[in-house]
Amino acid sequence: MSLLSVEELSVTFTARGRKDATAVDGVSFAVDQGQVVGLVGESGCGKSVTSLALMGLLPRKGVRIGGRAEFDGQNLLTMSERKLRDMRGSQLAMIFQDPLSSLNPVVPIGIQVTEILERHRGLKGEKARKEAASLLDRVGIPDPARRLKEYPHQLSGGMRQRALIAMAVACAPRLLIADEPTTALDVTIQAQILELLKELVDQEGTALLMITHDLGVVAGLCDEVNVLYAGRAVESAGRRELFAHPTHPYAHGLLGSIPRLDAPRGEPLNPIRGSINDKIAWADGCAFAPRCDHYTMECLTGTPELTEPRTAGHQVRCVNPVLPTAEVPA
Amino acid sequence: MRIFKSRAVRAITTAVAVGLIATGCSSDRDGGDAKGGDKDTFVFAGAGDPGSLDPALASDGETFRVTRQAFEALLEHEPGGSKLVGGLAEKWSSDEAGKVWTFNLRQNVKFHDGEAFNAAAVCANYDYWFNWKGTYQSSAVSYYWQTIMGGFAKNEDPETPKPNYKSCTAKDDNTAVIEVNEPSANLPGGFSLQALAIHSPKALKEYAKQDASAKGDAITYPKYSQEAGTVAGTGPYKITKWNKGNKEVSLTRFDDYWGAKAKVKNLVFRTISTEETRRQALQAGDIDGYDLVAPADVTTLEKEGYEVPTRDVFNIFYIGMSQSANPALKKPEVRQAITHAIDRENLVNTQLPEGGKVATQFMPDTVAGYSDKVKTYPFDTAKAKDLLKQAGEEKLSIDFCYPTEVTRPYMPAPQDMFELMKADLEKAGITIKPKAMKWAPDYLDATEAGSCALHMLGWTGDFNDGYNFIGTWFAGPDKQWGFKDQKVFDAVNAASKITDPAGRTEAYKKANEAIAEYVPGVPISSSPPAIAFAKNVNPPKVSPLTQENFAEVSFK
Amino acid sequence: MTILTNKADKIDRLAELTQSSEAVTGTSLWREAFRRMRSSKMAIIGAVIIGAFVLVAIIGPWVAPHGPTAQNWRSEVFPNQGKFVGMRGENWFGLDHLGRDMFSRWLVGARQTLLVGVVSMLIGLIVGALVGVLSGAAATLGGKAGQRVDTVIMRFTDIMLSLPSLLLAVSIAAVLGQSLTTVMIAVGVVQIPIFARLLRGSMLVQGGADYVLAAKAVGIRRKRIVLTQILPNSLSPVIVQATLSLATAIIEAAALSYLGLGNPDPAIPEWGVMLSQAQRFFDNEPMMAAYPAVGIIITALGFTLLGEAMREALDPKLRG
Amino acid sequence: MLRLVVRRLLQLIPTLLGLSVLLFLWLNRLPGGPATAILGERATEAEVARINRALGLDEPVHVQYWRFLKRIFELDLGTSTQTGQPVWDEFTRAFPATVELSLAAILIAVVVGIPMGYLAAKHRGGWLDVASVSGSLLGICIPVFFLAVLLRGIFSVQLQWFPSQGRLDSGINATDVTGFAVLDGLLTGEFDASWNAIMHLILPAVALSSIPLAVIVRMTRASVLEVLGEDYIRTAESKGLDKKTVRGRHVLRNALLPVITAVGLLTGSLLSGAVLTESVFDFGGLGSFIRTAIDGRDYPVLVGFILFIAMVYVLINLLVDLAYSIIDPRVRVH
Repeated sequence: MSLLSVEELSVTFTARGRKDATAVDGVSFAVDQGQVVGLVGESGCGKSVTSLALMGLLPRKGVRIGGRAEFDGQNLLTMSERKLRDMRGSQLAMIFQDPLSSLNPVVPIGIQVTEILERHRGLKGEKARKEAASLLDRVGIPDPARRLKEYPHQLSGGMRQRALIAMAVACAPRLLIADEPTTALDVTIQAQILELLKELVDQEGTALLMITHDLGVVAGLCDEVNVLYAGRAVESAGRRELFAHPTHPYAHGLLGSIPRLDAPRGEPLNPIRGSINDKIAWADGCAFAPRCDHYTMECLTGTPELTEPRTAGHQVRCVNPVLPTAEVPA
Repeated sequence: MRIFKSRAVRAITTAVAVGLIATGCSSDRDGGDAKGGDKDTFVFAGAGDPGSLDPALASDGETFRVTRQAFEALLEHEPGGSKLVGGLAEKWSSDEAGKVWTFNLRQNVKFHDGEAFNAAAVCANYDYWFNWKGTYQSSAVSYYWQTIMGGFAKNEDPETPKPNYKSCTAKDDNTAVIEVNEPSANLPGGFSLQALAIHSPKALKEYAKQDASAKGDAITYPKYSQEAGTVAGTGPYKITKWNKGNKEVSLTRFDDYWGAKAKVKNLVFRTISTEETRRQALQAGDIDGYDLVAPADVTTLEKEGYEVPTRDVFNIFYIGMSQSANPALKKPEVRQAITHAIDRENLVNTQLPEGGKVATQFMPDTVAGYSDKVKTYPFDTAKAKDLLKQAGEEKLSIDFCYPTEVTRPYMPAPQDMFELMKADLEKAGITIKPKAMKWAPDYLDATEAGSCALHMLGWTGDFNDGYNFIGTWFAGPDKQWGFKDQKVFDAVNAASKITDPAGRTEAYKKANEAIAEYVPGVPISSSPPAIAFAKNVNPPKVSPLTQENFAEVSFK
Repeated sequence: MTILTNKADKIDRLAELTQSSEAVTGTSLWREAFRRMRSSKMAIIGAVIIGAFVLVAIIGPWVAPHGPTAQNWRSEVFPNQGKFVGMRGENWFGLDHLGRDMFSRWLVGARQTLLVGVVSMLIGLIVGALVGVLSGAAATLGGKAGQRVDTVIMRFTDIMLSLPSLLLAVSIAAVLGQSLTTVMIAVGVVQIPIFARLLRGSMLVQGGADYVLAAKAVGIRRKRIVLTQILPNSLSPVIVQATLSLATAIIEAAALSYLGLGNPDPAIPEWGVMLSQAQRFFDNEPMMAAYPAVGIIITALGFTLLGEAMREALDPKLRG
Repeated sequence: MLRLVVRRLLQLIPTLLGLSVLLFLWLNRLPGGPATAILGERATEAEVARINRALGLDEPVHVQYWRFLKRIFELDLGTSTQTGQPVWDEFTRAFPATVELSLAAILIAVVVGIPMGYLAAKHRGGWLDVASVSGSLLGICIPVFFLAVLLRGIFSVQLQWFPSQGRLDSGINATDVTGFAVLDGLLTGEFDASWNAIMHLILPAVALSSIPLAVIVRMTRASVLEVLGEDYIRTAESKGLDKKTVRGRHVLRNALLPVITAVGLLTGSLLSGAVLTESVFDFGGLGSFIRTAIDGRDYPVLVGFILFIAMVYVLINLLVDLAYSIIDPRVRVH
């Protein structure tokens, strides 16, 4: 069975004086040992919330969480605060989007690394410092001994992200969640960081849950891909399968909206019209319908089921998926 | 709340709690009524800091209260009375003209610094003062000398009055003769003033070395007058320390005192400026007594079992009228109307401490020269209205100044009294424009300058002589009153010239009647300033001149 | 197949569905703030208190059963013997130390107190705002010279701030002589530097904001930028401060009366004056002090609570 | 850092100059005059005139100002017209009292306020929050003089736990070394004196702390709330650190930065004299001293005092900045 299997995860924010807002609305996916799984979708589709829910980092108050998230047999969602603290950082670790704001500005890098070693591996003093140095070295930070003493604002963006990664992998976690780890960085740095992540995964056999809106990242890294829309997986398949045959109109649209060199000159990009805000509740039908080119009345009758219209393991949540016939460009 | 901060919080709270309990007990031990008879320090609170340890440089009661315990004058007032008795002089006499005063001095009297007291010492003092120079000649420094003895050997300022002091000679060791140029109403009373108390000649030599300078932009009092050590008198206590930081002067018993030794070893005068604080300090057991008790507190304290002896009245509280400030006041009817309009009975009944009396003239009935035959102006609003009509002043509108942030022995609650009188006057159809001012200097400036049509002031006597009261106001034209009435002036001055006491008293009665006839202002009341002591204290004989002798104090 | 049929009702259906699932669109700062304040305990308590206070202040003098200055019962109270008259049918709050009806005085006093609070707040607000805008504008748009102007002004507000407010007030009272106006001015002046600094501060923040840069870029005249762009956006903290100042003003006024610098005509009741007078008789008749004291405390609390609630509601950092 | 200090000290000069002018003009507007303050109740026209001459108050304003300025540079603050003592002596006598009182008050405010603020933020919107916030606000809303009198009525008159006024009991004989009653006791080994002084401090300090307390509670609360929302807290949590570390190292260390600044400035404002508290408790510090100075038009004292305050204020600000640059690495660099 898989390392992490998420079933019908749903997260609803119930703020005082506000309408309940459902951010995640029944997401299901699974991650295996050493596997890289991507959660893809535009901002606001609920991918980040999903990751926070898994880490148990959502506020206790004003949030309703439903469904299950089995991490080798234990449900993370119902786990006790204390147990969760023990798991975090040692079993599952996370890398965040903005490296600057994610580092404590008034605490030297060194301490921010060693504190986690101290917490989970009981390393103290000189030992911890050595280990921290070697960690920084491992994530490719030159002259680690000196960096340990420095403060976040003294590091470059790439360095900071590397430092964060170092902290994340400090205790060789079994699952690593990366939430848009490269969005805040320059393209060149992005590549390096992705490279780093890949090699960590390969060496340690760590499972990686990669959360991104950037299909490029997905293409470069992921084995399995789940496309999220309005808090639900609308399509999930292997990387090649998905890129070859995007079947849900949304996924299809996403891929269609990336510029490609191999496309014939002058062919216009065809972006998805509208924004994620004009959606309908899944309960009423397909949330994507308002933006969909080929929706029908059927789309508006209740939540569409996941089906496998093409190949086994390639799941699509759509009543009239984009099938080869429709696929051929005119 | 398992978090460490809250643990810290709990730690602190417990600490505080412990502290509280600790003090709870300790204050039971050394605080309040629990103090045993073995207590050897008596703490008395006044309303203001003393200005100097040398009474000769002072003119205020707070200073004299302190120095009086350490310095004695040739004459004193009888304990608890206003009758003149022997002080350092056992007997005294003057010639017919009242120019030559002979003093038979007390024997075996020692100064705090071991020096012997004798006629030479007395003259040393008088000559020292007479030869004051420079800043010492400012009336701020030598007010009382100038009032009693006039100017100095060499007056440096034309404004300074011409000297009345002539000489002091030591006939023999125990006989001092002081001669003056002119007879004065201020004698012999003046000889009893603290300002003219006798210092040790040795100390005087020290004084002479130092100078009161006007460098910088104010008078700097000489060092000796600002710290204990140099000053030395003959009193039952000697001044040991003036802790300005803690606002207190400490005195200890002078064991070689010629008279009855002080009962309590240490005496401390502490400054507590507000009434409330003084009262609460007494109730909290921090002090053993205080002066200027708010009338409202008198009964409270009595109920709670504190010692609140009543003084005899020796002051006068009056409404001053500055005729220069409002011409309407030049009309006698208006002045009479105002007098009739004010309900003095009510004022006395509701505002003044028990023992307060409605005043009919500008001196209390305890002073020789008080007349029962003066014209009176009873409370009568209707009459007031008529008088105003006669004067054609129905629409009279007039300024009424009153001081804030102050209580004086003769007016415990100026603002309240003002409000009551305002209401009275308005009933009589007079429009009152209230003017509140800080006591010093604003209010005093305004009233002295005669810019307040109506104002409240008063006077506490220095010694038992009518001139000390009416002389201060009606001996001649005065800005404060802004009127010239020879009949009044003559009556007052005539009295002051008479040397034989009986005759003088009669003359003062006449003067009072003349004044009452003219109605320069409204004498309101005479009231005893209340003084209070802790339950475990045997208070001293309280004095109408507020000249308590704390050597009499003891703990029960 | 059916794709092209009955397009119309497809659209309608779609429309209504999209309606039903309401999307959170950005509401304006103030409406947002107001929405959050409705759900804040502090704001509600504050608003209620202030409402009540203002009501009393307005109708008080009309409903007062007796003249606030009439010493109708002066022969019944004996301050010199500590004998006072407490609550009774005729005088709900009892009598004061001069035999006047406390209840009537309290009612009338409310208006006086409100008057003092509002006027002095306005003085501080208006003058402070002028100074603040001046130096704020100078700093944001004045270039080098402007910066210098700004520094000078701020130095002086610094100094004013550094002086203990009461000392300032007391000295002003000393200069102008005692009157109700003096009290207001004294209390108001103390507020000036606060408002000035505040407005300038938020103007500087706004001055750096993108939309201002944009406005500069497209060459809108400076005056207009300040008036139409920066100022309106800088006001919210000032409004908050104004609310809070009302509280401080009322308290400071009371303090002044305690120091004997209050309204010289104590006959006109004002809570501060009433309190400082009654305090002398605290042991004999505590209630006499209690009424004005409670009045002051509750009112001040009301304004403070509301102000704090506003501040929080308006603070973007503290949202959610 | 040294350059910062120097620059600030240089800034002090123009400030004080400008201030001195303002001051001088302001003081000249004050009614009454020092003469009456010196001469007292019975001063006559002539004498007033004479004193004014003596004090050069009859000379043209600019001459007076120049003299006044010269003296300031000679650090001669003149003589108090009320006590007839050098203003400097008066200050050195009063200031320690105020320092003791202010520090005590700030201490209370910090020790109580920061935990309160933190808890309030932790349980935002909960009863604890509402309680501590409105509680601290109530603190501001009670007129200090009233609070002070209440405290004294209860704790010293009724319960007799604390002395009702002053800095030391009269019975106590304490040798004066530094002027700081508590410190002196410790130095001279007269611990009873220290204890006594502390007891005298508590009530006024509590009364005085009411406002700083409120400020600190609210600041702490606000800034903790802000920090709790920061990404790095999420990071810390994601590392599974135990609550203690998260709170101490990550939340508080950041949240307290602004609070520390506030504490500094609050201390400054307290040092400039707690007029009300001190006059209620007759504490004999700058506050009550300056109040009497104002009533008595004690020009030299007022001038000296205000210049003094301005200096204290600037210095405090400087200290705060320095402290800040030490605790916040981001500031340290430039």
